[in-house]
Amino acid sequence: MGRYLVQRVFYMVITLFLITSLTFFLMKIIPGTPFASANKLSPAQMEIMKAKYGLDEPVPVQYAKYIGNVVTGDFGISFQFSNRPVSELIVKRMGPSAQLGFQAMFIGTIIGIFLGVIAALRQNTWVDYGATFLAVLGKAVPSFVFAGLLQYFVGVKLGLLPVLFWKGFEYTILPTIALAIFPIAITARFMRTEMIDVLSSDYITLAKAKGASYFEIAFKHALRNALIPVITVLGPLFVSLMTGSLVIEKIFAIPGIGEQFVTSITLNDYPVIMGTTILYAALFVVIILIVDILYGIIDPRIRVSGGKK
Amino acid sequence: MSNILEVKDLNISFHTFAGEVQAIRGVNFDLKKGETLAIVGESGSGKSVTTKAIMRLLPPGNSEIKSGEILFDGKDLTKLNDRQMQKIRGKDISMIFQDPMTSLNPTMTVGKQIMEPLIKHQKLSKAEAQERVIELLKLVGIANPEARFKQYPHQFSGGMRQRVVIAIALACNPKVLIADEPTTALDVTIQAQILELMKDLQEKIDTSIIFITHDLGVVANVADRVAVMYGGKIVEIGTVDEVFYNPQHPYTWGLISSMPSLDAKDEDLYAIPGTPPNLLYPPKGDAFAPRNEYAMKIDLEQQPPMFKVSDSHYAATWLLHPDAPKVEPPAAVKKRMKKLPGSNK
Amino acid sequence: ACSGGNEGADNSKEEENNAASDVPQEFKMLDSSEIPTMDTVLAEGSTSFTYIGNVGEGLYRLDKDGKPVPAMSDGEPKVNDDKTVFTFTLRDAKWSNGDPVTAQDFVFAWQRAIDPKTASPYGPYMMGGKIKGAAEITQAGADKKEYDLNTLGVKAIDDKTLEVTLEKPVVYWEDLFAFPTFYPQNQKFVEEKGEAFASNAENLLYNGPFKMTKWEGTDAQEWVLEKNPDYWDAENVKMEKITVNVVKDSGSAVNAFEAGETDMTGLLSSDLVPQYEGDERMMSWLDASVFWLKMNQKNEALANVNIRKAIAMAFNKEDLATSILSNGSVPANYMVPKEFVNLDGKDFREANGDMLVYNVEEAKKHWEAGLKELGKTELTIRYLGGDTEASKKIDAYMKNQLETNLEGLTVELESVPFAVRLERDNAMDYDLQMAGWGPDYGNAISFADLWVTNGGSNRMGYTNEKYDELIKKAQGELATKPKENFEALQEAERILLEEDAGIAPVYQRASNILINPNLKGLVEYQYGPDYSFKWMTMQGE
Amino acid sequence: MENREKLLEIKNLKQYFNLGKPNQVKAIDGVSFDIYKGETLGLVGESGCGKSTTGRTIIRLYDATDGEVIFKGENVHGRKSKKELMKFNRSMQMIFQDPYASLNPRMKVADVIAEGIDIHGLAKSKSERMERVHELLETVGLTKEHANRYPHEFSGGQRQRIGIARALAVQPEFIIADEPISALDVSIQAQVVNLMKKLQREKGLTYLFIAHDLSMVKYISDRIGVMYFGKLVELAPADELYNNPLHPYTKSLLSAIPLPDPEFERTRRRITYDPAVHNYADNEEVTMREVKPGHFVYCSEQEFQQYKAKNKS
Amino acid sequence: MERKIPKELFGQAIIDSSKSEEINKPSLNFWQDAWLRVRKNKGAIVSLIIAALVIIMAFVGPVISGKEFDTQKVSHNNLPPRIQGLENISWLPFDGVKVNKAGKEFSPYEQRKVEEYYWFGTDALGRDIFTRVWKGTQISLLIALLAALIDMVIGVIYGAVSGYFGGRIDNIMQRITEILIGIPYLIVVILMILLLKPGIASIVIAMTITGWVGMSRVVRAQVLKLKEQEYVLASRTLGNSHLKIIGKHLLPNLAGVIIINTMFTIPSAIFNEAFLSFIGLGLQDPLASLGTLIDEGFKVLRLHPYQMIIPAIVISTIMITFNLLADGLRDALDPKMRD
Ligand SMILES: Nc1ncnc2c1ncn2[C@@H]1O[C@H](COP(=O)(O)OP(=O)(O)OP(=O)(O)O)[C@@H](O)[C@H]1O
Ligand SMILES: Nc1ncnc2c1ncn2[C@@H]1O[C@H](COP(=O)(O)OP(=O)(O)OP(=O)(O)O)[C@@H](O)[C@H]1O
Ligand SMILES: [Mg+2]
Ligand SMILES: [Mg+2]
Repeated sequence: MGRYLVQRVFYMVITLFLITSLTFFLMKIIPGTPFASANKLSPAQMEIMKAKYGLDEPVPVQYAKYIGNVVTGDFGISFQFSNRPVSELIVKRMGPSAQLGFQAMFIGTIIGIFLGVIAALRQNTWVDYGATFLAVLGKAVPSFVFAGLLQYFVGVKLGLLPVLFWKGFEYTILPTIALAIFPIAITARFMRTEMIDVLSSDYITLAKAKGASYFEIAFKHALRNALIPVITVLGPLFVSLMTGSLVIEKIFAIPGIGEQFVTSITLNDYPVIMGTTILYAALFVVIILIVDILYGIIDPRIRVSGGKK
Repeated sequence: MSNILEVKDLNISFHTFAGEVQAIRGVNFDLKKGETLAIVGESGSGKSVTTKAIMRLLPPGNSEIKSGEILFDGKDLTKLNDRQMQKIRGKDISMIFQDPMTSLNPTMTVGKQIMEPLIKHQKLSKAEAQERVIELLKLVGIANPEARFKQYPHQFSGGMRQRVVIAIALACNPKVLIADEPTTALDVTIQAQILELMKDLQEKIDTSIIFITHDLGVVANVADRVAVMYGGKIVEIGTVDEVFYNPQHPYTWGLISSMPSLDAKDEDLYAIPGTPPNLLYPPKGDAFAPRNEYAMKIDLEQQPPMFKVSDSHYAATWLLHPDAPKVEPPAAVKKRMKKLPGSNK
Repeated sequence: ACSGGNEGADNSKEEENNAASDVPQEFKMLDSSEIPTMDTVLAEGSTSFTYIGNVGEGLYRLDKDGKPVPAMSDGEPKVNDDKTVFTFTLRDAKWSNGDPVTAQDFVFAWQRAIDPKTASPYGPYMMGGKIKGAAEITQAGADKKEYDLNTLGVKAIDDKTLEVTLEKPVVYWEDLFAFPTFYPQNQKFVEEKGEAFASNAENLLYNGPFKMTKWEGTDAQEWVLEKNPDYWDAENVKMEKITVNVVKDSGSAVNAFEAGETDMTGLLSSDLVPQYEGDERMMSWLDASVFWLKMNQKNEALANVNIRKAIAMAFNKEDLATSILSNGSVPANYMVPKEFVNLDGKDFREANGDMLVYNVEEAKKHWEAGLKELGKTELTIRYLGGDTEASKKIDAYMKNQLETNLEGLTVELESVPFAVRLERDNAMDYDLQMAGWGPDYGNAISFADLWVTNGGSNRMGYTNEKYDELIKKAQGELATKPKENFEALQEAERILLEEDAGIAPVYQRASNILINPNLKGLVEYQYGPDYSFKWMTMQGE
Repeated sequence: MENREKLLEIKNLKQYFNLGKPNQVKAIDGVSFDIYKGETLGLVGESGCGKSTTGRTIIRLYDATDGEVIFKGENVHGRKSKKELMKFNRSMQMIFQDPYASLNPRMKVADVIAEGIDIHGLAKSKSERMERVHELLETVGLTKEHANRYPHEFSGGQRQRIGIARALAVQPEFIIADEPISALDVSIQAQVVNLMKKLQREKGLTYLFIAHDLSMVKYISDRIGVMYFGKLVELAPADELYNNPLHPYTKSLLSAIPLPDPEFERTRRRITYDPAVHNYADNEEVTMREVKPGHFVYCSEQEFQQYKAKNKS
Repeated sequence: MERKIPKELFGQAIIDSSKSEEINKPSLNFWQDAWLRVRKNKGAIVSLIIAALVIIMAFVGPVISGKEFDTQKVSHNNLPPRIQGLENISWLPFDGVKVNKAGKEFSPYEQRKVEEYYWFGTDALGRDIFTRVWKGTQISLLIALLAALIDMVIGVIYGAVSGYFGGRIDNIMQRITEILIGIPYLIVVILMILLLKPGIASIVIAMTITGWVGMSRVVRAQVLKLKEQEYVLASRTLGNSHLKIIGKHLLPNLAGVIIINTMFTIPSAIFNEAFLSFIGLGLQDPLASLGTLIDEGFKVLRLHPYQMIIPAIVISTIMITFNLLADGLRDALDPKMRD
């Protein structure tokens, strides 16, 4: 296990490095200027601005410097927020996004699993169609529409919950629901397929032959086995939820990283884009690793060998 | 000896997109206390469906028990509701499946899987159940049961898994044990061990066994009585000696003579020609007729009834009709008939 | 210069002193973005300017009517005959840490703003060509040569006397000195804080009507302004506390307002305006921002004046403003906005009137003439989309209008994000471009200046000697003669539009916000800060 | 016997999977045997002992880790030109275990059978191709009408015969049959076995017949090899092996086969095999040794003497 | 009763041995078989019908309205839906009546003296929404289809090569996809849209640049399984080339998963395009997709709800039907799910 971990971490670092490099060069070919006042700047002034952010040097030099800085934990300074270190910015923005993502993931997977299981148990009945319909609807309605409606009806019309901002738990409820729709839909769909698959396996028949009730069969025997493949989907989904949703954050005025990221892209705020990408990629590889470890916890068959199937 | 299980005129159909598959077409047999009844027959002849019907484990969506009764201890199992059936499964009737590699839940410890029916049916406490599981593991010959208790199925070899499955099946001392090809997936040496084990256990807890297999060797080894199925029906039933040494049905003949004997070498094996019947369009007469070299016109017209050969031996072939011409069974069968041990048995 | 707005806004100014004493003088408002910086020297956007303007103060300050009036300067400065050297005497004012505001603070801040090391975007932009020595320092910085900040035309004669030397006379010098880039900074404090300066509310000093009591830094989503008791004019400041939150989605801001979670929204997107039409809670005013089509004369077809005129007259601006924008914006038949500058009460617009008015007949005539001159029957022109939030709709409309009214014209729409548009503009990589301009000071020159040959913002290949001459004169010899200056610029506008159709004006933008009707005294500006909260009050029910 | 022509020689063949990784498997660990022209060599052993791997390595589906496979005097493994490869592919063919997995469900039977004909360009025209296909179908006891059907419409036995027809299409000399009957019904197994025997008689084919059903192996094979954990432990003519098994593993294997004879079954005694009985010392050389002409056993020198002594008595 | 059987019936029957191998089932190829299975699934069939209707409308709709999708008539802007015949049924939302802020109903049609009927109303520029919705559907479907196709081609080839050759090649190819999905999707999409000229093509390319990874994984997993199948081994022993094996044996057997995956790609591509519209990188006006229509409509939801609700219903319908259809197909095509 130890050796396996070391090897995995090594791969992770390589992957991260490659992603960082690739993004760096992609960044360089993105058209557009990072300077908001660009059309007011004289050529001389433009030179000075570029020099300040190190954009006047040849790209390979910039790259070498950037990588060097990243290794020492320095992600540079944001263009849009003057003199603000990117690392600070990301750390601060990550908090709300992560909390929201976590909450959405939590209720999303629970409801999704529940819906998927019911649909599978009652395959091809109206219960199944209903659950499927709900799940697909969750995927079909664009999240900005759903979030907007939720905000208007629950927040403004009914006045049940705060309309926006991020100032305490009750403020997180509406955005969590809005964000959870997607994981609900995804989990429910996958869960249904896997459950149907598992329910037709021999050990389920054996469990029935032992006299297990429907409930025991579904939750004691089938669920865990059906979860194994579902986890692979949930990992990346979790990353994308954790790294924030532009739409939800914008509509509910949540100071999260997703909204920040999109703004940075449209403003060509290279350091923030790079920093966020690295964070995203790092989270991604870490989550993948965690998923693999979880895999082992849920599925004893790969616990010993420690490798993927 | 009293009957513990009686299957009467069972008819089962599957509704598939292509039409109705009449998988079981009037099956009758009984199972006596403490005996082993082997069911042999071609793939698709309805062996598994019959036993699944007894367990009421047929797929709920597309299967239908058209008629018939399955009497267990006087109760008709076809009439019970799910709850009542759950109480019988695993406790009074239990089952072992063909593939030990897939019939255990890969994410549950072996101990837990054996404990389940104990806690459920015998209302044992956890500690008691645990003790009993360890006993059971010992009983089926698994060394070091305390350690094995906490292990997962993948840490067991195929033979050991099948032992675990047997332990599960026997946990509540069932009155009937149904084994659907329990050794087909195993190596001969392990198969031999499992068969020995089953015979041992049967003696200890005095259960009745329905044993399904293709392998006539295994039948010869375990069975007290044998039922031969073909095309959704039982075509011959009798004691193991009767069926092996005095077979009456041409299908049984074919089956027996297609096995090479250890001394036969250069002559061709007897091969039953053709393919099994398609139960979507069941034949009018004897399902075996198209493959039967002794077929008579009536075989194509009318299904043969069960003719009695002896008190314990019946066969469904028109050849046993008094009007039928006498035919010579294949050489391999004739050779066997000579071996029939004292018919006083 | 605030005018135009609705009655609610106007009334508020009269009632400002009637603040009921029992109503808490505080309110909540929304803004649509974070404050990118509170460092006066680095600020470049209106959000920064707005909050800097409310917590700081320069030599001058815009008053309730948007006019610059002396502020840190104790009365009018002494001016030399050339109108190039200004000597200010500072009033007794204090920083929020108790230090006095000195002339040295101005010198320090201005030098910092021009210092290439600071790389301020607005410093050189506001100073270059105006404050003596500014352009040279920038050039030296760009060339990586030595430079001396002391060559900048600003000197502290003593603690209270500041001497500013201009490159040449500037008509709008008061606006300049009211602009946040020219605010003072406390040298000791800035140097002591080093990197941390202006990084949050604690690392800032205030000399304006308010001070920031909560602001965690540039990406903070919430900040609080509180009355600055040390402000020299504190007695005229009634509002005790203003809480600002960031909401980027206009619809969400409206929802928050409807739910009573805020007293004032940020600017409404134009889609939301019609539903509040006639609602007393909506406050509207006309901005000094004009939008036009830039026609890149590097394109052979657009170099043809007939083609340009045809395009400029071929779209219905009235429909665009009323039916499509429908947010109070008005059609623009001019370059210099209306209700922006006037001379002795006469609006700039009155003399020049409307030019390049929508006229399909005329447009078609010019179009045919133009095509003939080009020897073509068809034209395909790229159209770089606008960056306003309603731009998609506007662009679609413009495309349709041009293509319908000008036979043989195909318009290829290209809408790109803001950052790309800026770059494409810089590189002159477009044919038509929907663009706009908001002024940085209250003089027509801030618009007229845009189109001089090779001017920094021209970037469409427009060149006309007469025009250049007029602008040069307006900035030079006529700078001290308001009337002539005014007329020269009017003539320049006429040349640009009527003669050359250098740009095709489209509309002048209106702004709308939702505001609690009890909240009075909000002053909005056409340049520099968006608003001043200095005179605001909360009335009782 | 000695002067029979050797068709295939396998010398110290080794096949390790996942070489150098923690999950390395020595699927074949130094196996040597010969196959003579026209004979059937049976290969038995418990599941996972390396029977299939041996077959697949011989036919180049796997690259051997070590050792040689010499077919008609030429090494099978190692670099080969395209032409040599084609020639090799024609002369050696394989029949597979699973009648369901061995036919592409998306191809018509005609195309399945004609695959080899197409690859090797054995038919000059479309009609000749179809003719060959029909011929082959008849050879395996099916009819022309079956050519246009899809595999899933056939029963297991029929499919297996289609698989045989596919192998025959390129007119091979040597066929490796990897458990060709173990997935079939008892009544149908005979069809396939009879067919294989018939083909051997008519075409002089040589078979490597892999199975775990010992009675069928005995019936069809001239000689039988017994494998245990990647090693060949005993090799002898079929009757000799049954009547006079020497290696304890062979004995145990034979004693475990249930026979379709209740009387016999009641008296059968099973012998268990414990690898520890050999108790080989570290330096002992354990190899195949010829105890009797044609009867080889994997043993140490000491055991060899014992076996020999036993044989004499 | 046994007695009653006439003796001659006990004569030898003539069994035609040639018939013993006869197959009496009608010959069904894979697709016919699959179709029979799909037909059983009510949800899938209903979905199929609705999806077909939507697709037909996408092409017929813009024609039957008698209006152009890009003709602006500003004087007719923001009119509510009005349909001949249905206009007098007040509970249907097709009466051309709006409710003003005071809660009173009024008819903009009468106010502005508009004779025409706009079935789904008009937008801010006075364009006919009925025409635009179907035109938008057409474009959304086109984008989705193209995206799915490119996805399919790249994903299938990549996955098949990676899975088939395995070993080091597989390892490298898998690392590459890991890196690809490690880069935020948004960056890649935006970059592509910025680099290429805005338009359908660049949206499609942007969406497929990493979109194929999912397909390649599914295909790879399947190929890993299939390549061990004995029919593939058989083909190898016959001397077939790798390319032929992939083309003749693997791909046809992957058809099921490929189709299913594509069916799932189509709705998510439509959805992604809508997201791009939301961040302002979608299509260029006057072209519309369902995404841009919803995005525009959402902004005026409270004032002119029909401008969003109608395209939202269409997009939801497409998503739901395609998903259910894909489910049905999976149940029918996936060999695992076979009875
Ligand atoms: N779920 C089902 N749906 C439709 N038909 C079925 C189903 N289960 C079984 N059948 C049909 O019922 C018949 C009998 O099947 P059964 O499984 O009992 O055969 P078997 O004798 O157990 O064969 P095997 O030896 O292969 O296990 C077959 O024709 C089969 O096709
Ligand atoms: N491609 C492979 N990669 C890794 N290990 C393999 C591979 N193929 C076979 N093995 C391993 O090699 C050993 C021998 O396998 P092989 O299939 O040859 O056995 P077998 O004797 O044919 O068994 P069976 O009777 O079950 O077919 C087994 O332990 C198996 O797990
Ligand atoms: Mg069965
Ligand atoms: Mg094998």
